[in-house]
Amino acid sequence: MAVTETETEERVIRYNEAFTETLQELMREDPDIFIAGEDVGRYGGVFQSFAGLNAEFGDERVVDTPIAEQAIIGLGIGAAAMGLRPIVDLMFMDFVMVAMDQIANQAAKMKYMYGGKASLPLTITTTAGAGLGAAAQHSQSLEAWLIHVPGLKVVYPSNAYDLKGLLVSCVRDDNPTIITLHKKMLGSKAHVPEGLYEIPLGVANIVRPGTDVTVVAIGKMVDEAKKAADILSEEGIDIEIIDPRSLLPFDTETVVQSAKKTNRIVIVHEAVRNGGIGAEIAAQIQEEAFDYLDAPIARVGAPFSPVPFSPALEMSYVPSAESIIEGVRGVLHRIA
Amino acid sequence: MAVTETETEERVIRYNEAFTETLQELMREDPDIFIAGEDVGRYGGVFQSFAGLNAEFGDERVVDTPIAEQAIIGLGIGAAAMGLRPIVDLMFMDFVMVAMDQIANQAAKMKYMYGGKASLPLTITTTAGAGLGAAAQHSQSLEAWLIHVPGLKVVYPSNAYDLKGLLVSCVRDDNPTIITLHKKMLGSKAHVPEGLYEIPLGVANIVRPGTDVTVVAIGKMVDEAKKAADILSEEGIDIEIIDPRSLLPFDTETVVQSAKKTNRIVIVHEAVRNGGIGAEIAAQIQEEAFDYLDAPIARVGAPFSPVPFSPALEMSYVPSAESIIEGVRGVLHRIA
Amino acid sequence: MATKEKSKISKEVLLDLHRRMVRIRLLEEAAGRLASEAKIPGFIHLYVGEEAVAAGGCVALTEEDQITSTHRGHGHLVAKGGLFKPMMAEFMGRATGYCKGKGGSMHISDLDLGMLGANGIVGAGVPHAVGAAFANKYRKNNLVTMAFFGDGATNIGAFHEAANMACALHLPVIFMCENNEYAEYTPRDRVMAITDVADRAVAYGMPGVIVDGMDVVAVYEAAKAAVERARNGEGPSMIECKTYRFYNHAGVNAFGTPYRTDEEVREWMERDPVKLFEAQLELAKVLTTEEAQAIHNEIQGEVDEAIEYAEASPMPDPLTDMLTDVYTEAS
Amino acid sequence: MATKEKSKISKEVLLDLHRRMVRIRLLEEAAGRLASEAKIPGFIHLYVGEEAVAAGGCVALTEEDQITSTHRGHGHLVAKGGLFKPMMAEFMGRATGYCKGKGGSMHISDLDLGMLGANGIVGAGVPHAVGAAFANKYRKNNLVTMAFFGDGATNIGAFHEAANMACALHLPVIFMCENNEYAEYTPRDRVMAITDVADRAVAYGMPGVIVDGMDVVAVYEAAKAAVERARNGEGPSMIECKTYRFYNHAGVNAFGTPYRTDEEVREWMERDPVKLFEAQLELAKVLTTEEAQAIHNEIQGEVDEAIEYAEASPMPDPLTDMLTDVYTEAS
Ligand SMILES: Cc1ncc(C[n+]2csc(CCOP(=O)(O)OP(=O)(O)O)c2C)c(N)n1
Ligand SMILES: Cc1ncc(C[n+]2csc(CCOP(=O)(O)OP(=O)(O)O)c2C)c(N)n1
Ligand SMILES: [Mg+2]
Ligand SMILES: [Mg+2]
Repeated sequence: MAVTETETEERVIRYNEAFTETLQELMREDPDIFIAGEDVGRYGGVFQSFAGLNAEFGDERVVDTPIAEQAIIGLGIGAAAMGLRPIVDLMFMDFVMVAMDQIANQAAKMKYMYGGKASLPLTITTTAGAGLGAAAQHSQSLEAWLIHVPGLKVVYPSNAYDLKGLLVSCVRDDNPTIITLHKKMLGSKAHVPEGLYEIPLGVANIVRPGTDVTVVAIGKMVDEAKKAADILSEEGIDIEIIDPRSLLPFDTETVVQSAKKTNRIVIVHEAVRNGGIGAEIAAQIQEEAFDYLDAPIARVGAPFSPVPFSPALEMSYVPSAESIIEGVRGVLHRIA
Repeated sequence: MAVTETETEERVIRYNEAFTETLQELMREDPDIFIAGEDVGRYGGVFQSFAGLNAEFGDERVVDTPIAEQAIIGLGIGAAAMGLRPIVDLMFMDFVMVAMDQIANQAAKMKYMYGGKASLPLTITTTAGAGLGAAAQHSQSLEAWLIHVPGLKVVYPSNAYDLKGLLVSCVRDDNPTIITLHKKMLGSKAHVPEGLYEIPLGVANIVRPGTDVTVVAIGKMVDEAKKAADILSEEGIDIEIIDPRSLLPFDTETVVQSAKKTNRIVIVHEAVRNGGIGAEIAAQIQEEAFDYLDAPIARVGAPFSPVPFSPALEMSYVPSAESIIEGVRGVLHRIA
Repeated sequence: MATKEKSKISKEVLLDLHRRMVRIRLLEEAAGRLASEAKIPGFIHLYVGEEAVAAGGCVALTEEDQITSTHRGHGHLVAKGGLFKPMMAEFMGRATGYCKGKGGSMHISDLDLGMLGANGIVGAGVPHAVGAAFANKYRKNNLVTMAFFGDGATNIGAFHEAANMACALHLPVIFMCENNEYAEYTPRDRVMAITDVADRAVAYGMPGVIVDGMDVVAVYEAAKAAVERARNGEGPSMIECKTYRFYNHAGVNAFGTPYRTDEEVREWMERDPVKLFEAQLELAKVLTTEEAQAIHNEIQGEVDEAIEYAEASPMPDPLTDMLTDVYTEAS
Repeated sequence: MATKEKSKISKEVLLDLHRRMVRIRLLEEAAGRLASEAKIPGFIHLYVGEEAVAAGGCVALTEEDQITSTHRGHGHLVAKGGLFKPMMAEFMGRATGYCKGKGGSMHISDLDLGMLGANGIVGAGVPHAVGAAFANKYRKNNLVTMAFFGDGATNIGAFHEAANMACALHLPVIFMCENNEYAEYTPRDRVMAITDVADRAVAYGMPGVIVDGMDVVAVYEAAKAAVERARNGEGPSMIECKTYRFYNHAGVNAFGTPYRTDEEVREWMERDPVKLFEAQLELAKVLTTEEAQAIHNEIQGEVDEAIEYAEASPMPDPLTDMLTDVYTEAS
């Protein structure tokens, strides 16, 4: 509020802190917002992402729940239907599986099934991603499932600044939204202004403009794409990086414009490649920019196995700057 | 067994009967097979797909369960891990959502997580599809979720003959398989031989050879594609129809060969288009047959809403011969 | 059975209980008929035989209190004040229906009446009741939420999670079990090793009572006590109503089904909650046979009007209606 | 507390109980140390403090009986006969581990020992126990299955569905609850309105007993009775073991955590199940302090060997190992 421009610009905080601060600022502003989830209350969350909120807002507004993901989402649905603005937490994105019915059969469909009467200003927060040796059931990225569900909005911030703006938009949205944090990015830092600001859902970010190849990267893969771009720029290859930020709604327009400019596309996500969101993005690009493509759209994703535990396997399981570079080289020097 | 060729060829039975008969024949052959699910025992299943099995094989082998889809799949997992060959039923595919954890975090991943020791010869049977006025929670097609899960096999027969051969392969497979019946096809008839035969998983069927446009159609959409092909053939447009039959593993080879021949592709499925399996198929085709494509790959699927109840809406919600024809015309007369 | 206590209940409430039951009964009989004639598409799960539960439960609530429902939801909506016209129109998939034809029988609802939706997924509505109750407690508005669900639903995870959460958070919820002894075509004793669903209450730390679900006064009184408890901040309760659906799981066949005997059906029909209550009301001189008949006639007239209304109503239009109501647009 | 009954138990069994507990303890202490030194990657949930539950439970089983486990599964596997070398190798992500390095601590298992897998999803293993028990009954092999799970797990749907199904199908399962009063960082009383998990047994129609989970003999005897019941075709039982994890939810901090007091931790540590039992054994003249020490030394030697083995073991190779074990190939 009384923050000067200089102060604001200097402020660099962690992704995780941006999350906590945003929740705090939102809750101070809107008494209808409450948070519920496992360990989010007194303890502040397993990643301390909710630290201090229970102390400030009390047990009523920052609620510890039983291990009961169906009831956690259902709690959010019922409360949202009554006009509150719940934020409910699924500790790990892998746990959407125990709550899928409440997410996709209930929250997402209610408005439609009930003829428009049920507006659900519900935000689901969760964490995705591999790289922590957390193995097959605590490392997944499941956004592809969620974008197949009409009624949901799906958001995946790639840095602390976006996280704040997107989280604000999610919480203020009158639809069920899911915002996914990447577990390995919790400590990553960025400039984040104090005070609330919105980044609209459905607007992609051109992270790095370029002319030779478009890399559409999601979540933590944006950082890997940047690394790849730096390395490739030394070879004179100029990468354009697009971060969709919101996966549903998806900013097809921005991606297609880029495709028409660079004519070569690599899509990268952490999820298993087969059936991943890259497929939908690729299908859309070839629909809209068919004549502009000089090479098949390449998709970089995880191989077709569960996430392995051993770091020796996990390290090459998760897509990286190297695999992106490989993808870029593929679309540049294709053998027809 | 003692059936002569003539008898066999003459025998035409319903899709649903083919299902029941196959189960019966399999159970007579292999005492390790049992069936469990809601209403599948004494009553014979809500669609009578299990009719007579409980009477023949008893309560021990055709088991009525509580309404408890997580425990139903889990029952299958535990029993399969002990070497039995369970067939467990999820009455409606929409209910995968209440059992997603057991399907995708447990059954699919166990072998990998446990270093190869857990083989799970588990078959999940279910029914998908709209067109019965069953509304948003009893009409979905969710195969796109399942093909994103390493460790599963996903099968969707489009006629009674394939149903039998594919079901036999599923039950005899040592991996978790999911076979989806289409509710609106239960009464559709085809020639089905008595006795067990296998259709290998991962081998597509060229339902109708053609030269102008390839239509990749799934489940009930195969019939719609045939209707479309008949209409279009009167205009001299020659459609090749490919039924993948098994969605995971997917027979990319056959589809790509066809694409190289016809150069124009329409993919049709009943599920919501965005994030549907059509995206994966399209992405694969453009990866493998980029230079052969004369038009963007078209995808025909449901619009981005839950399945509406009113027949007035549902009728145009579900893709049909008309929407396939529209898709075909689109790839034939594209405006670049 | 409850004749004695009835003296304590005002005539107004007794007549209200009666009227709500008759409203359910006559709407349901009509809906069943129309479904048999294929004028109502899709699946239809009738509430006939169970009227005392919805009526007894909802009369114990205020208009502002909320309920959640099941696949068998018509009775709940009627009991909560649902109007026949938009209900019938919804059953028939018309644009004038409560859900604009998008939901149908299985998703019938009116949020404005505090009826938070019928639900096609067994048990899935129960967590929503917990959420609504949370909102009530959060807002200190002194309202309560009643979750209706079947015996079969108590076997599924969502019910369990919701019941435990409600107790852990000490929320104003009433868990109202309609134990009709069957889940679809499977009798309770094949899928549960206990006889009384009310035994499950102890697992969560709430009181559980059993009432005769064919006796609307018994249901009402148990509900009233539980509602009071909830309003007083004493937390959730469970009420098991022993009841029976006269017709098949779906549709209107009562007899000749393979999974229950006609004899059993007939025995339960002898305890028809509407007839039982009318006999009691007559005995107590609250309502004469003629008066009762007049009420039936009046309501039947309303039902007939609703059918006319629904049949004259337009279907939704795929071009304009398919993709609306998927999202709430920013205002 | 169980000193009196101990006379009934053979010396062999007493020593077996002791040895299994010590094996768990020493392996866990080593695993904790290695995790602190970052030699074990990922999350590690130690079983220290709860040894009596796994040991008491598994000694009541035969080698062929099965168990299912949780995220806190090391103790269960050790108790079921797990070998240190492939366990330690697995913790360290080596190709020689029980899961070839693909599962790690959270998915440690050996199906050949009837240990059907540790599980990263709370409650998800319980239905598998029901499935294994179904197979036992199906095959009439007279084997039983024991499901271990935490207090927190009893709040999730999968547990409920499995418990009800086991009772409905009358299967030979023992539900073994490790009530350590916390689920991660949240105490039981914030998420459950009941004190004793055993109260949940009545909801399913099975007996539920409470035992001192720090007293291995008490656990063993309750388990033995339940196992006998199950083998006799009398169906499932639930045993609630009141226990405590000495360390943090994950990792090795015992003290200085914000969600429980050091005093509470110390009080429980005074009831260390290994020390308690060793004192009892000495009193009963079954084992002298020196003999106990010798056992510790011997087992510690085995642990050290396992660490050496694991550290010398190769990592799995992404090129050859990543995509194997996803599917079973047709033979
Ligand atoms: C999760 C789920 N599983 C199964 C079904 C199919 N189904 C619909 S109603 C029903 C029976 C419900 O029984 P109960 O809860 O006792 O209610 P009742 O029909 O007797 O009123 C079943 C199994 C469903 N809709 N949802
Ligand atoms: C479905 C699911 N929800 C949440 C978690 C995160 N989690 C892991 S362990 C745990 C606590 C389990 O408590 P309890 O069952 O009592 O076992 P304990 O850790 O005390 O042994 C939680 C919440 C999970 N793994 N799975
Ligand atoms: Mg019932
Ligand atoms: Mg615990």
